[in-house]
Amino acid sequence: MGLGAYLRNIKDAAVTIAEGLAVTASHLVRKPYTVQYPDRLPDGVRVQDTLPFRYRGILEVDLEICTACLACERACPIDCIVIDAEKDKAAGGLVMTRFDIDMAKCMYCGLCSEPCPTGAIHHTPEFEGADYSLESLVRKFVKAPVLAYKPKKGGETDPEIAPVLERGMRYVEEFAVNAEGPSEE
Amino acid sequence: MQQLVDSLLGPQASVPVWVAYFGAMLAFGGLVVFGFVLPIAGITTWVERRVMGRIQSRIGPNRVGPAGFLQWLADGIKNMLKEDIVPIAADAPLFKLAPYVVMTGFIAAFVAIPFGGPLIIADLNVGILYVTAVTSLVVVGILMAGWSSNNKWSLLGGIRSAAQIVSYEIPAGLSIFPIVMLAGALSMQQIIKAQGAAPWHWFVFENPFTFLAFFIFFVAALAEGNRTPFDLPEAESELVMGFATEYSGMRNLLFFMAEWGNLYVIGAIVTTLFLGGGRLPGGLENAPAIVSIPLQFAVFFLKSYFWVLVAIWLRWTLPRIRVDQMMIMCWKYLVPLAFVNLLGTAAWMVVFPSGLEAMRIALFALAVVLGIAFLIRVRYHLRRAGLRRDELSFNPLAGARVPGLG
Amino acid sequence: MGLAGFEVEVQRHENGGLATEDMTLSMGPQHPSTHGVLRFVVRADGEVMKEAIPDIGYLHRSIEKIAEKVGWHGFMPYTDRVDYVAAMPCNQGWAMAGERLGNIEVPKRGEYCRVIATEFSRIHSHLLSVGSMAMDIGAYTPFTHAIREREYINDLLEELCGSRLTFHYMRIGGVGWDLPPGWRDKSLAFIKRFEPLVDEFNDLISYNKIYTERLANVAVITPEDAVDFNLVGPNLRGSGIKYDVRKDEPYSVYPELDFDVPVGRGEMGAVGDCFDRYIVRMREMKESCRIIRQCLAQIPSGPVIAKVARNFKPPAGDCYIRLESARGDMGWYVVSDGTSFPYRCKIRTGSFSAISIIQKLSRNLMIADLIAVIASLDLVAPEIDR
Amino acid sequence: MARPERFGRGSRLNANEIHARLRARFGDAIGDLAGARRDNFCATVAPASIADVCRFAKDDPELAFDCLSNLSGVDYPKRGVIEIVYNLYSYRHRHLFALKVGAPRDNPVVPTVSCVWAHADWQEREAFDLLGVTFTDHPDLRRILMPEDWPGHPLRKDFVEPEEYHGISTSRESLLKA
Repeated sequence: MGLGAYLRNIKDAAVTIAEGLAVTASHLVRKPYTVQYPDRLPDGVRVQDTLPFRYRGILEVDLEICTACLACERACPIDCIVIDAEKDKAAGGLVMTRFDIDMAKCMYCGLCSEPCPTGAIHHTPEFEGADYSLESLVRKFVKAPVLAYKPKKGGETDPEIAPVLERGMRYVEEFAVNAEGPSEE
Repeated sequence: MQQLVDSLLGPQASVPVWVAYFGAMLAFGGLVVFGFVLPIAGITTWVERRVMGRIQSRIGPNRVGPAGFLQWLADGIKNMLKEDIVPIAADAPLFKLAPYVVMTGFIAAFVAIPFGGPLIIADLNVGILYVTAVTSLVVVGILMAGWSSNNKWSLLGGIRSAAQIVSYEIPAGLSIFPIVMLAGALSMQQIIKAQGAAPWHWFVFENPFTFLAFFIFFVAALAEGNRTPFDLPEAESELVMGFATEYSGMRNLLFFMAEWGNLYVIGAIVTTLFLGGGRLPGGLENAPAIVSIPLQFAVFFLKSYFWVLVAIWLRWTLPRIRVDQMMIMCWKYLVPLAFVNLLGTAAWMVVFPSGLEAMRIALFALAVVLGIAFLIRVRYHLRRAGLRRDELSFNPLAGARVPGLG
Repeated sequence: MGLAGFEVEVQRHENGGLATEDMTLSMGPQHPSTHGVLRFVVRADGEVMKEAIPDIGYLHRSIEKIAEKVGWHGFMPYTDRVDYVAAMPCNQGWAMAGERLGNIEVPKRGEYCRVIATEFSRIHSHLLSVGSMAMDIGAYTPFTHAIREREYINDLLEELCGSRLTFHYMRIGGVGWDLPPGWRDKSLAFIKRFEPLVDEFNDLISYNKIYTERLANVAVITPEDAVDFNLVGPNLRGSGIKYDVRKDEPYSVYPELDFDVPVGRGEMGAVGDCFDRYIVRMREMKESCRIIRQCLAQIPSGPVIAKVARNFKPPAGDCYIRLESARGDMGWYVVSDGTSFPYRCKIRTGSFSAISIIQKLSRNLMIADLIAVIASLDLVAPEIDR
Repeated sequence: MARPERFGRGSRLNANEIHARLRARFGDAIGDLAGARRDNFCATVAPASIADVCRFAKDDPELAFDCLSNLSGVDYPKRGVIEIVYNLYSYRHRHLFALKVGAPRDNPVVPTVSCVWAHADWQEREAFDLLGVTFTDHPDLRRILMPEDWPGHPLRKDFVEPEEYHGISTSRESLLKA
């Protein structure tokens, strides 16, 4: 190694180190970027509220508008949804006796909410699902046997169901893979 | 110390003078260790984490106490309560002893380190020699820790540390010599007295060789303190945690206390040797002790702590060098240059027996120019990043921006 | 020699030096810089390695077996997990395989959406790679800077497809969702902000003398070796071979886009050293920004997905799909037997071929260099084991 | 240094030309050309001659398949064979071709090609591990992904997952049982 290379090495080291120091020094006057989840957010802000509409959080089912078509159960690649529904003449349609989702198994892929015709099964922006046992992560939506929803011609009129359905359809529109999207065979 | 005791006792003392000296030393020693060294090591951890957080666009500890200031106490308490695990295959006596040896090496240095003005535990006439000697004790402790852990990663860390500290003693020592020659003394207080209060009367600007010696000494001191870019003995990404891999709880903490405490030692030595210690301008030094001593302490402390901050800043900027490059850097770069400095200073002293005032001022001006050039570069980086006004803050404790994109 | 009872038998090498005993180090599966769960059995003489033998399989989740059980659409979320650092290209590989076998034409807008998402994914994978490389070399700050920018990309992709890491964005026939309103401007704003930060990153670490010294001339891979071991992507280009599947075997809408393929030029040492592989990634991020800009400007309107049966049954046959993932040429060998389940899916990933070269490279490197090599090859453990 | 003529754009052969060239050299050991698209043109090769064919495909200047892009095994219980698929790629000429070897399922033995391409080493280990194909003369034929003592080869279609592995249950009861 000649003297030139020797001195150049020293110069390079000094200059590049000073350059790095200048970059870090410039960060000393930049504000931190940390979001102090969960307890030091600006007033009135929950992280859940800042999440986009498409966020795939914990699954939720609106039983009022569930048609018990079982499309979600079939679409789930890991079989974490189980629905029991049977025809009941007396009640006048399908009666669901069970709608369980194993959130411990769910991988939040969204394949179940895509085929849902009414947006009954949907992802919420909720993500804080920690619990003390695996069993408690199974979400059971049917408390008592419930009649499946039947779409009415000319739109929904029941004031209790209409807003839920409206939300559901908005969800369907957003999540519908496409206007002419995948269809049944 | 003796001066201080003398001035307090006055001429007619009722107790034998050595008893007074001894008592004062013990009291001052205890005060220094428990009132200064341990808190400074702890607070430095907080400072380091805040500075590093800011450099990394994070906040750093901000939960315990105001702005997280008491984090170091919380960490200390946590570590004391943690289980002290000794691996079954470890050499238990050595394993347990090692952190104390490291701690001893670092605390003993404070005996001869001045705190500004007459404040010093013992103004040994071999002061600087004593400091370099006792700080080498650290390597024994680290080697003990590395060997006794019975873990190959620890052993590699210990061996690296031994090679590193022993090698870097040489450029560090050689860079101290020019100062000793200029001051004509080894005593810390005498070295400070040989310098003036004005920056261009500090030894760092005495001549071009001491200017260079200052950088060599600082680099070598960082290496001896196992700081990045020389943190090879711990080298987290390579050796897991090096010599401290198997340690837990308080023993682990002692190693780190020594590391952070050592930072202050480095700063204090640099200040003493090169930066005029706690010298005050004009008549302030002859002011009453109640005024001058706190002032001198403050000046000395600020100067020292500035270098602690620089070491922290360097650590969070630079990557780590490899073990063979560390040796190359020491033996091929620092040692020859340190020899050049030694001879150059000697020659300078022969040619200009009382120094060259023009050169002092020129070197000081050079340092100022370099500093300004650096600040311009910082501004360039800020501009290029295209930040908005609300993304900048000069408040060192600034909180985070509002979450969300944009 | 010496005192009685203390005779020391000094063994000597043929070359006259002291004989020493090799030390066997087990590096991993839990080690700070093995990027996931990898293990290397290192035979070392002090700090110098004789050999490092990779031991993989700790993250084997039998994804190829799962493919045979879950159906064509149902496997898509699993492809996210093949390489969770850059999941979009994996999505795309599976979607392309299904389309090739089922003869499905993807709408133009869908292809553009795919390219945008994939390029964002590439940037975000490269950011992690260069950041963690800096961290492995001992500089922690660049890592957090890289992660900070990566979070912004995560935010963008989250808005696009609802997830930050396991995207499940693409479907056989197109993509799941169109670009959300306002997303285009946010992406452009991000790119505008991001490009100077790449330069800042270079100033902070890439050309730092310590860093270049650590990487230059370390683990030089010759172009012949690179091809022989089937290195792909930035690792191949780092060795000086200008080959990019996007350019040389064009797929999707890449022929319509204008971008360069950076190659290693041996700036700091020999061509094919760790530094070349690193700097190729830095430059690729800027090229990806260019691609995204063009895509956002050119994207046509129209549907984003073709009509695909929910119970998709491609005709029997096989295909071998190659696409440029963040870690390079990713090969999907997929066999269909005409049923609604794939018959066989073999995924040939970049990291799998990259890790096999380590045994050859490791001779006479130092332990600290092994870390640099692992980082420079951008090994991602889940992708190796699948 | 990268030599452009070594890895640049050479003259790309089409599948017929590649097949004809292999046929001319090896005759009946090469089966008929199959496949319809660039990505699945293939020819079957007699198991015994695969190493020679690969050696030729790599060394022949016109073919110059310098890279083994992929090696996969597919189990066909109905046909009673395990098919090994070699996807070859040439960086020099930028052409792609696949060779297929059918090994009998009950005793799948195929000569190794790891002496031709270094990449084949690990790919063959994987095929050995997951499908139980033995590659003769392989330098280091060990399991690569599964544990050394794992029973069976998981990618075979008739593989049954053991209930337990070293006392650890391999499955978890579904939380959704009725």
